[in-house]
Order: sequence, then C-alpha cells, then structure tokens
Amino acid sequence: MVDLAIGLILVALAIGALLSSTLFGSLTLFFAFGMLMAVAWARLHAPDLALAEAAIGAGLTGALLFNALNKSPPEVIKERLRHPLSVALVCAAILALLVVSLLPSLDQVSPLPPMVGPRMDASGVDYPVTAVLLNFRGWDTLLEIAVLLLALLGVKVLLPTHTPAPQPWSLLLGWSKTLAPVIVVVGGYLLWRGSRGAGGAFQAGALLAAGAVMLRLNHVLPEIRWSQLLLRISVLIGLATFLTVAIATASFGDGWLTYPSAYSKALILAIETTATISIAATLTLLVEGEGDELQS
Amino acid sequence: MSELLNAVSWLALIAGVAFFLTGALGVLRFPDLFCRLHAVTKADTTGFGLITLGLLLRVDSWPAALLLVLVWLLVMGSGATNCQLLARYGEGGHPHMGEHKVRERS
Amino acid sequence: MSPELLYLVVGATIWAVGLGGLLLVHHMLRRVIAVNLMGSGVFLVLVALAARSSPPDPVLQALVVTGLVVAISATAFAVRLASARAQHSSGTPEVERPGGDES
Amino acid sequence: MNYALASLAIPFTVALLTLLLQRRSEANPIVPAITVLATAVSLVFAGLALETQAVSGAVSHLNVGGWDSPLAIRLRLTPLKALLLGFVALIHLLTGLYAWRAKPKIARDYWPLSALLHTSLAALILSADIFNLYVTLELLSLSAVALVCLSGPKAYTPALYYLLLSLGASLCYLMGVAVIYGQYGVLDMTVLAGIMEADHSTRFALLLMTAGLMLKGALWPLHLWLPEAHTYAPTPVSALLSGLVVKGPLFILWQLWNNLAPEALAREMGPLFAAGGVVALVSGGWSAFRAPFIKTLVAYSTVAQLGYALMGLGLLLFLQERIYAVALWLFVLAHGLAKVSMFLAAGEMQTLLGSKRVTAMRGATQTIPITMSAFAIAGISLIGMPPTGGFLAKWSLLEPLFTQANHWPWASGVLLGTFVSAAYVFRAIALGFYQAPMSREPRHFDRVSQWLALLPALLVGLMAFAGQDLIAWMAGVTQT
Repeated sequence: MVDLAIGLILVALAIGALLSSTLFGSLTLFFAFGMLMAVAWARLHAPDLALAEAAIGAGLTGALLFNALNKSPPEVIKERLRHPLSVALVCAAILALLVVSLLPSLDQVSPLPPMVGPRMDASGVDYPVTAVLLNFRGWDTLLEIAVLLLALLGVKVLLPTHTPAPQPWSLLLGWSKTLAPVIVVVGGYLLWRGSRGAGGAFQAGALLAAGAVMLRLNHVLPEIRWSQLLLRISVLIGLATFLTVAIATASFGDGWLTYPSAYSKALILAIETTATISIAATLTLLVEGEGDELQS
Repeated sequence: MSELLNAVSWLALIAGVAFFLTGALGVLRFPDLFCRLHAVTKADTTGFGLITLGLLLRVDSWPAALLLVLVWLLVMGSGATNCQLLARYGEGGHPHMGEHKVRERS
Repeated sequence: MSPELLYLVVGATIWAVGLGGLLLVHHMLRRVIAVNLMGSGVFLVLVALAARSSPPDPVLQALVVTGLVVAISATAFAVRLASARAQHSSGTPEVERPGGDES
Repeated sequence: MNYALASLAIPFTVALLTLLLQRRSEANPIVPAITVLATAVSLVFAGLALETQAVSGAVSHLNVGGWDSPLAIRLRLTPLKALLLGFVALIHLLTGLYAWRAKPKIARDYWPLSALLHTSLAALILSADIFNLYVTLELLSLSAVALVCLSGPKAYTPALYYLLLSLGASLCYLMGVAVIYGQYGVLDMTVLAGIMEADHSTRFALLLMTAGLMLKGALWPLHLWLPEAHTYAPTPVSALLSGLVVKGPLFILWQLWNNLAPEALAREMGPLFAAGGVVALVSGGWSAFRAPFIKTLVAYSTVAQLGYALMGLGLLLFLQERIYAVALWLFVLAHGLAKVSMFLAAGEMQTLLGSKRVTAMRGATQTIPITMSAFAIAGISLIGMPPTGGFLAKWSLLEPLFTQANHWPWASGVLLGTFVSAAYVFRAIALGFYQAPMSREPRHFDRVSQWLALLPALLVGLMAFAGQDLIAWMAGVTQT
C-alpha cells in the first residue's frame, strides 16, 4: 500500500515537474521528486542509494537548479508544446513495450549475487556494495570519477557567469557555522562506515560538498582559486591515486587493478579517502565554482 | 508495561500525522507567504517531534535512540532557519518566486 | 502486486515521462529535469530488479551508485552550460530557433 | 594486452599531469609538447599491441581485478581492436600536431580534454562489458561537448543540444542494459553472446540500445545535432569529432549486432540499417550540396559518409558475409583520415581566406595551393575515386554486390550515394580553379600548418598503394 502511494506520487511529481506553468514551480516539484526518490530507495532496501540520492539528487541538484534559475532570464515565451499528442502516444507505446519486456525478468534470477558472497573475505571490505564498487568492478568506479573530473573541466571551459550573491544574514551565518563541524563528522563517519555498512566515498563526498557549498554561499569559505596548487591537488588526487594503483598493479602486481590480497584493505581505504576528497572538491566547484576559482 | 508503551507510541504517531496534515492544509489555504510559512513551520515541527517521540518508544537500542534525537535536533534547527530565510528573502527579494510571472502569451 | 513489480512499472513510467519531456519541453532547465527524470526512472528499474533476490543484488546497487554520480556530473555540466548560454548569447528568448533539434 | 593498457594509461596520466601543471604564460609550449609526445608513444604501444595480436591472431582477455568472468569487468583485445587503438592514436597525433601549429591559438584547456577523449575512446574500444560501455560512452560525450564549448559563446547552443540529446541517448542505452540484465543477469558480452535467444524482450532491449547508439553516432534518422556542433567547434575539435567520436558508438553497434545478437534478430535488422544508410547518403549529400559554409558542407558530408558505414553494417548482418565487415572497417579508417584532412583544410581556408562561405574558395588553387590539394585529395577519397583508401572501401563493398544479380538495389544505392557525394565535393573543388580575385597586399601564409592539413590526405592516398593485400590483411583482422 505504501509503495503504491509512493509510486503514484513519484509519477505525479515527475509529470508536474515537466508541465508546471512556472519554472520555479517545476524546480520545486523536481526537488520534492528527489526527496521522495530517496524514500523509494529506502523502501527497496538500498540504504546506500538513499544516502546518495538524498545528498546528490535532492541536495546538490536542487542547489544547482535554483542557482541556475537565478542566472537565467525569466521564462518569456511559453509556446504551446509541439504536437504533444503524437509524442505522448509514441512514449506510451514505448512504455507499454518496455513493461511487457521487463515483466518476464521478474522471475529470472541473476547468477551474480551468489558469486559475491564467497569472495567477500578476499575483497578486503565486509560490505558487498562497497566490495563491488571498489574491487569487483573497480574499473567502472575509476572511469566514473574521470566523468566527474570531465564535467568540471567542461564547466571550467565556459565563460564565467556572475551570480547576484545576496548578502549573508547573521542567522544563516551562525547556523552554517554550527552545522559545518556536524557535516564534517558525519561525512567522516559515512566514509569510515563504507567498509562495514551503507556509506562510502560518494555519499561522504557529496555530503562534504553540500557543507562546503553552504559555507561558500555565506562567504565563510576561505578564498579558493584554481591557480592554487592545493585546490588542483585536492581535485585530482582521487583519480591520480586510483590510476597509480591500477598502473602499479598492472606493471608490478599480477594484473590491472588486481589488489595484492595482503594490502587490499589498505589500498581500498586509501582509494576511498582520496576519492572522497576529490569528489567533495569537484562537486563544490561544479555547483558553486565562479570566475577565478575555475579559470587557471 | 510494553502494552502501555505501544499504545502511547501509536497515539503519538497518529497525533504527529494529524499535525502534518494541518500544516499541509495551512499551506494550501492561507493567502500570503508569511501565513503559509507560519503554518508549515509550526505544525510540521511539532508533528515531527511527536513522530520522533512515537519512534523513540519503539526503538530498542540506545545508539539508535541517540541518532533519532540527533536527527530531530537537526531538523528542528534547519526548519527554523529555513523559515526565517524564506520570510526574509521570499517576499520582495526574488523575481522568480512565482508571484512575478512575466505575462505569458500561450 | 509485489513491490518489485510496482517499482518496475513506476520506474519505466518515469523513464517514459522523461523521454517525452525531453522531446516536448522547450525551456533548457526543464529539459535537464527531463533527462534527470529519465535517469531516475532507469535507476528505479535497476534497483527494482536488484530487490528480486532476498539480500538485494549488490552488483546492481553498485551500478546505480555509479549511475547516480554520472547523472549528477552530467546534470551539473548541462545546467552550468544552460546558464552560461542564457547569459552570454545575446539574450535570445528561451525558445530555440526554428531550425529544430529533435530526431 | 599490457601494450593496449599502456596505450590507454599514457594519455590518461598525461591529462592529469597537464591539469596539475600551472603555466605562467599563455604561449609556452610545454603542455602541447607533452600531450603530442604522449600521443606518439601511445601510438607506438598500440602498434606493438596490433603486431602481437595480428601475428598470433589470438583474442586475449583480461578480467579486471582478477575475479572470474561473469562478475568482473572483462577487457577484450582482438586484432581489430588493436588496429582501432592505433587508428585513434594516429588521428589524435595528426590533430594534435595541427592544433599546436594552428594560427588562431587553441585554448589551453584543449590539451587535457583531447587526452581524456583519447582515453575514453581507448577504454570504449577495449571494454567488453555492456555497463562499462555506458560509462565510457558518457566519458566520450562529456569530453566531446567540453571540447565543442572551447570556441566560445557561439558554440554553447549546439553544445547544449548535443549534450542533452546524448544524455537522453545514453539513458535509452542504459534502459536496454537494464532489460538485458533483468533477462539474463549477466553484463559480460562474451557470456551473453552464448545465452541470448531471439525473444521479444531481447529484441526490444537491442532496439533501445541501437536507438541510443544511433543518436550518439549521428546515424541517419537521429543526426540533427551534428552539423551545428561540428560547424561551431574549433577546427581540430571538429576534425576529432567527425573522425573519431562518431565512430565509437558505431563500433559498439557493430559489436552489439555482430557478436551479441542472435542470428535471427541480426538478419531482421540488416535491411533496416542498409536502407537507412542509403537514405543517409542521399539526404546528407543533398544538405551538403546546399550548405553555404565550408564547415557545414564538411559536417553534412560526415552524416552522408556514415551512411556507407550503416550500409556496410546492414549488408554484413543481412548477408552474413565477412567481406562486408572488411568494407565497414576499411571505410571507417579511410573516412577518418579523409575527414580529418578535410576539416583541417576547411579550418585553414577559413583563417587564410578570411570568410566562412564556400564562395570564398574562388581561386583557392592559386592563393593557397597546399590546403586546396589537401581538400581535393580528401574529397576524392570521400567520393571513393581510385587512387585513395576510400576507393578500397567502396570497392570491397561493391564488388560482392556486383557478383550476385539479385542485390542490384543495394548496388544502385551505393552508386547513387557516390553520385551525390561527387556532386557536393566537386561543387567546392571546382570553385578553386576559377581566377583568384586580385589583392594588393602580399599574402604570406604559414606553410607548416598547411602541410599538416595535407598529411592525413597523403596517408589516405598511401592506403590505395597497399591495395589488394590491405584488403586481404583486413579480412584476417576482422575475423573475430
């Protein structure tokens, strides 16, 4: 019953976010969609994803979109949607075909989950999702941190867009100052807990980025510029560590990304901590990077 | 003993949900920004407090209880700040807040 | 009506809504939202499939965490590009030129 | 396999290095030098990988992380993949050299981005895991969009369309992956190839993935984003985009339908691809013929020429004969080199003649002979005239069609395509032989960058001299 309610509200929010009359309305509906999505992940026994969705999907995407709303001119012309009926029919047909082709897979069972169990102790961590993320499918994660870096490089190329930053207000200043240490502690806890339970580099990085974005909005964050070596190192360190581990295991060890079993826990921890730092730095610059913080 | 606790926690949960409903009703019905903010913040915070109380009675381990209280404190703090922020910047400060929609010819 | 089936159908619906939105909607920020909705739809389908086995399939959950980070980086780039375009191109209204861009 | 991984890792590390390196002045050449050197070294490693693979003819696998097969991501190296790695490195080397010498100084951010583009292409070619291909596709399109944005605000609109459409396309592809994983529970291609049957959900999943890949590869019905993105991008970037970026999704499409899909589905899909190819040839050619600007002409010709690749793929699937695979991959190589040379020449013309319009090419043979010859040789190879690689590809596509009588519609489609591409190429080349308008001030042009634009065209010409044994060698390479 609860799932039915969540599902219906999710679909309603999705349609509302697209078709709502004002841009501000659609952004708010999309923000609510993100929050409810986190609840849906929790309902589907995916705590990792609920954390990630809440921090990334609802938090940072919301900040990004509302920030962009500031900069973009008000929606001037709202043309009637182009031949909406035909596109809607096509999508409905695709949806029907998709559901029909997805149905048989409900009673299939995938051979992969039983394979994860016995290999857990050799993977260096106790929580299966982190083991898959950083060990069994580590190549995906490496490329994915590269995707994050690429997005930052793309934003670096764009001309700076000046945002009318409102003057920070004493209450907000006070609140963000009290909240900052809590975020750092919770972020660290999430990172450490990654090897035993739900949590890990991405959730911790996203949380730290959210904290940094809040501090930067209140001009509390110290002046950061791309020309500072420290910022560049903190952005690149995650990918650089992962890549050096990959190259080292390929040349000295016994294969690309094959961690020697004695050091696998230490290696994974090193990779995860550096990845958290670089994810936090990259996401902060992505959401709030302006002018000389990005331009070299 | 646990029977009584169970009943009290159910009571608290139901009251909490009732408060949330009134808060939502307030947002829909009230005319301008300040009334709505008032409704949302007041009703939802008390509702949330009651729900946390209801859950506290059910939870069995101490760390979980402490976590719940921490969550409650954080939500209380952020709820109040957001309300003040919206009140301060919401009214005149923002062209996009929905009221100043540019005349759209559809 | 097992929860997996429900979330499978809901995920597919959100994906289709996002696809339709991407083709229909004009404003750039709404298109970014449409792409995000498509992403959330696919991830919902993946996690519904993961919930088939009793301890949920960790491989699929790892895939979706990877997908989420890819989605946030792509969305961030798209949103920043949209606002840079809005500010730096000579204030063209938010409706794209008649040249059309859909498939 | 280690050579291939080295050819992937070198541009990756150099990209990170150049990002870390903060240069004082705009002009100092450390970053371009390092990147071009890294591309050259990676080309050498790709050549070594090709040499070991082609000699042994074996297919070498590597399960990343040492775990056993369906769980781990598998990297697969076949002679064809080694050849493509070398091709990617060669094209990057040529465009890198040109970008280093090009007169309108290329932005500093070009170098790390082009190295990351090189890395994402190498990762895409090596991977044999359908979800890993999704991540490499994202990497590819993000770096391509970032490169397009290099040329300033005028490129933001096409770049944004390109980004949004390619994100939508990747998510269509990912939904296809979700359906396949739901059905078979495995992501590894080689394992999947064995257990896939031709039921309706597999067909729908493959169609979804094909739609996503066709949009990313700008194949005929879903190509509308390409002309603007390539026209507004800086010259070396449009060369990279046309020569390489659209070939990545094509490679996955080939793997999908050739190795993965069951025979019945592939045979069904063949005629659709072939018909789409013919329509792409004609419609792309027609818009190229009418294009007012040089770069738009070259961009539309990319859309047209991809029609050949689509036909090669369609006929390969429909008639199940190996020669069409040879035609497909010979075409990809010849088109890559010719297109890079044509785009570099077009860029040179724009800067030297001072105008974007095709009419400005009037009398180009007298004013800028080297660039004009680069444009002409590349054009000839696109049409498929004898002394070029393009002719080899077209000949290995046409020759089997001539032998069987009942394939006359496909043969006539190819000839129609040749006619249309001849029309739009000669329209531009003919202008070059007019009398150049008189101009008083002496024109001295930078010879080196013109020669660099000519270099890929000469390589395409050299391919022709290899002739028959190149086709035979390619037949061996595309075996798997």
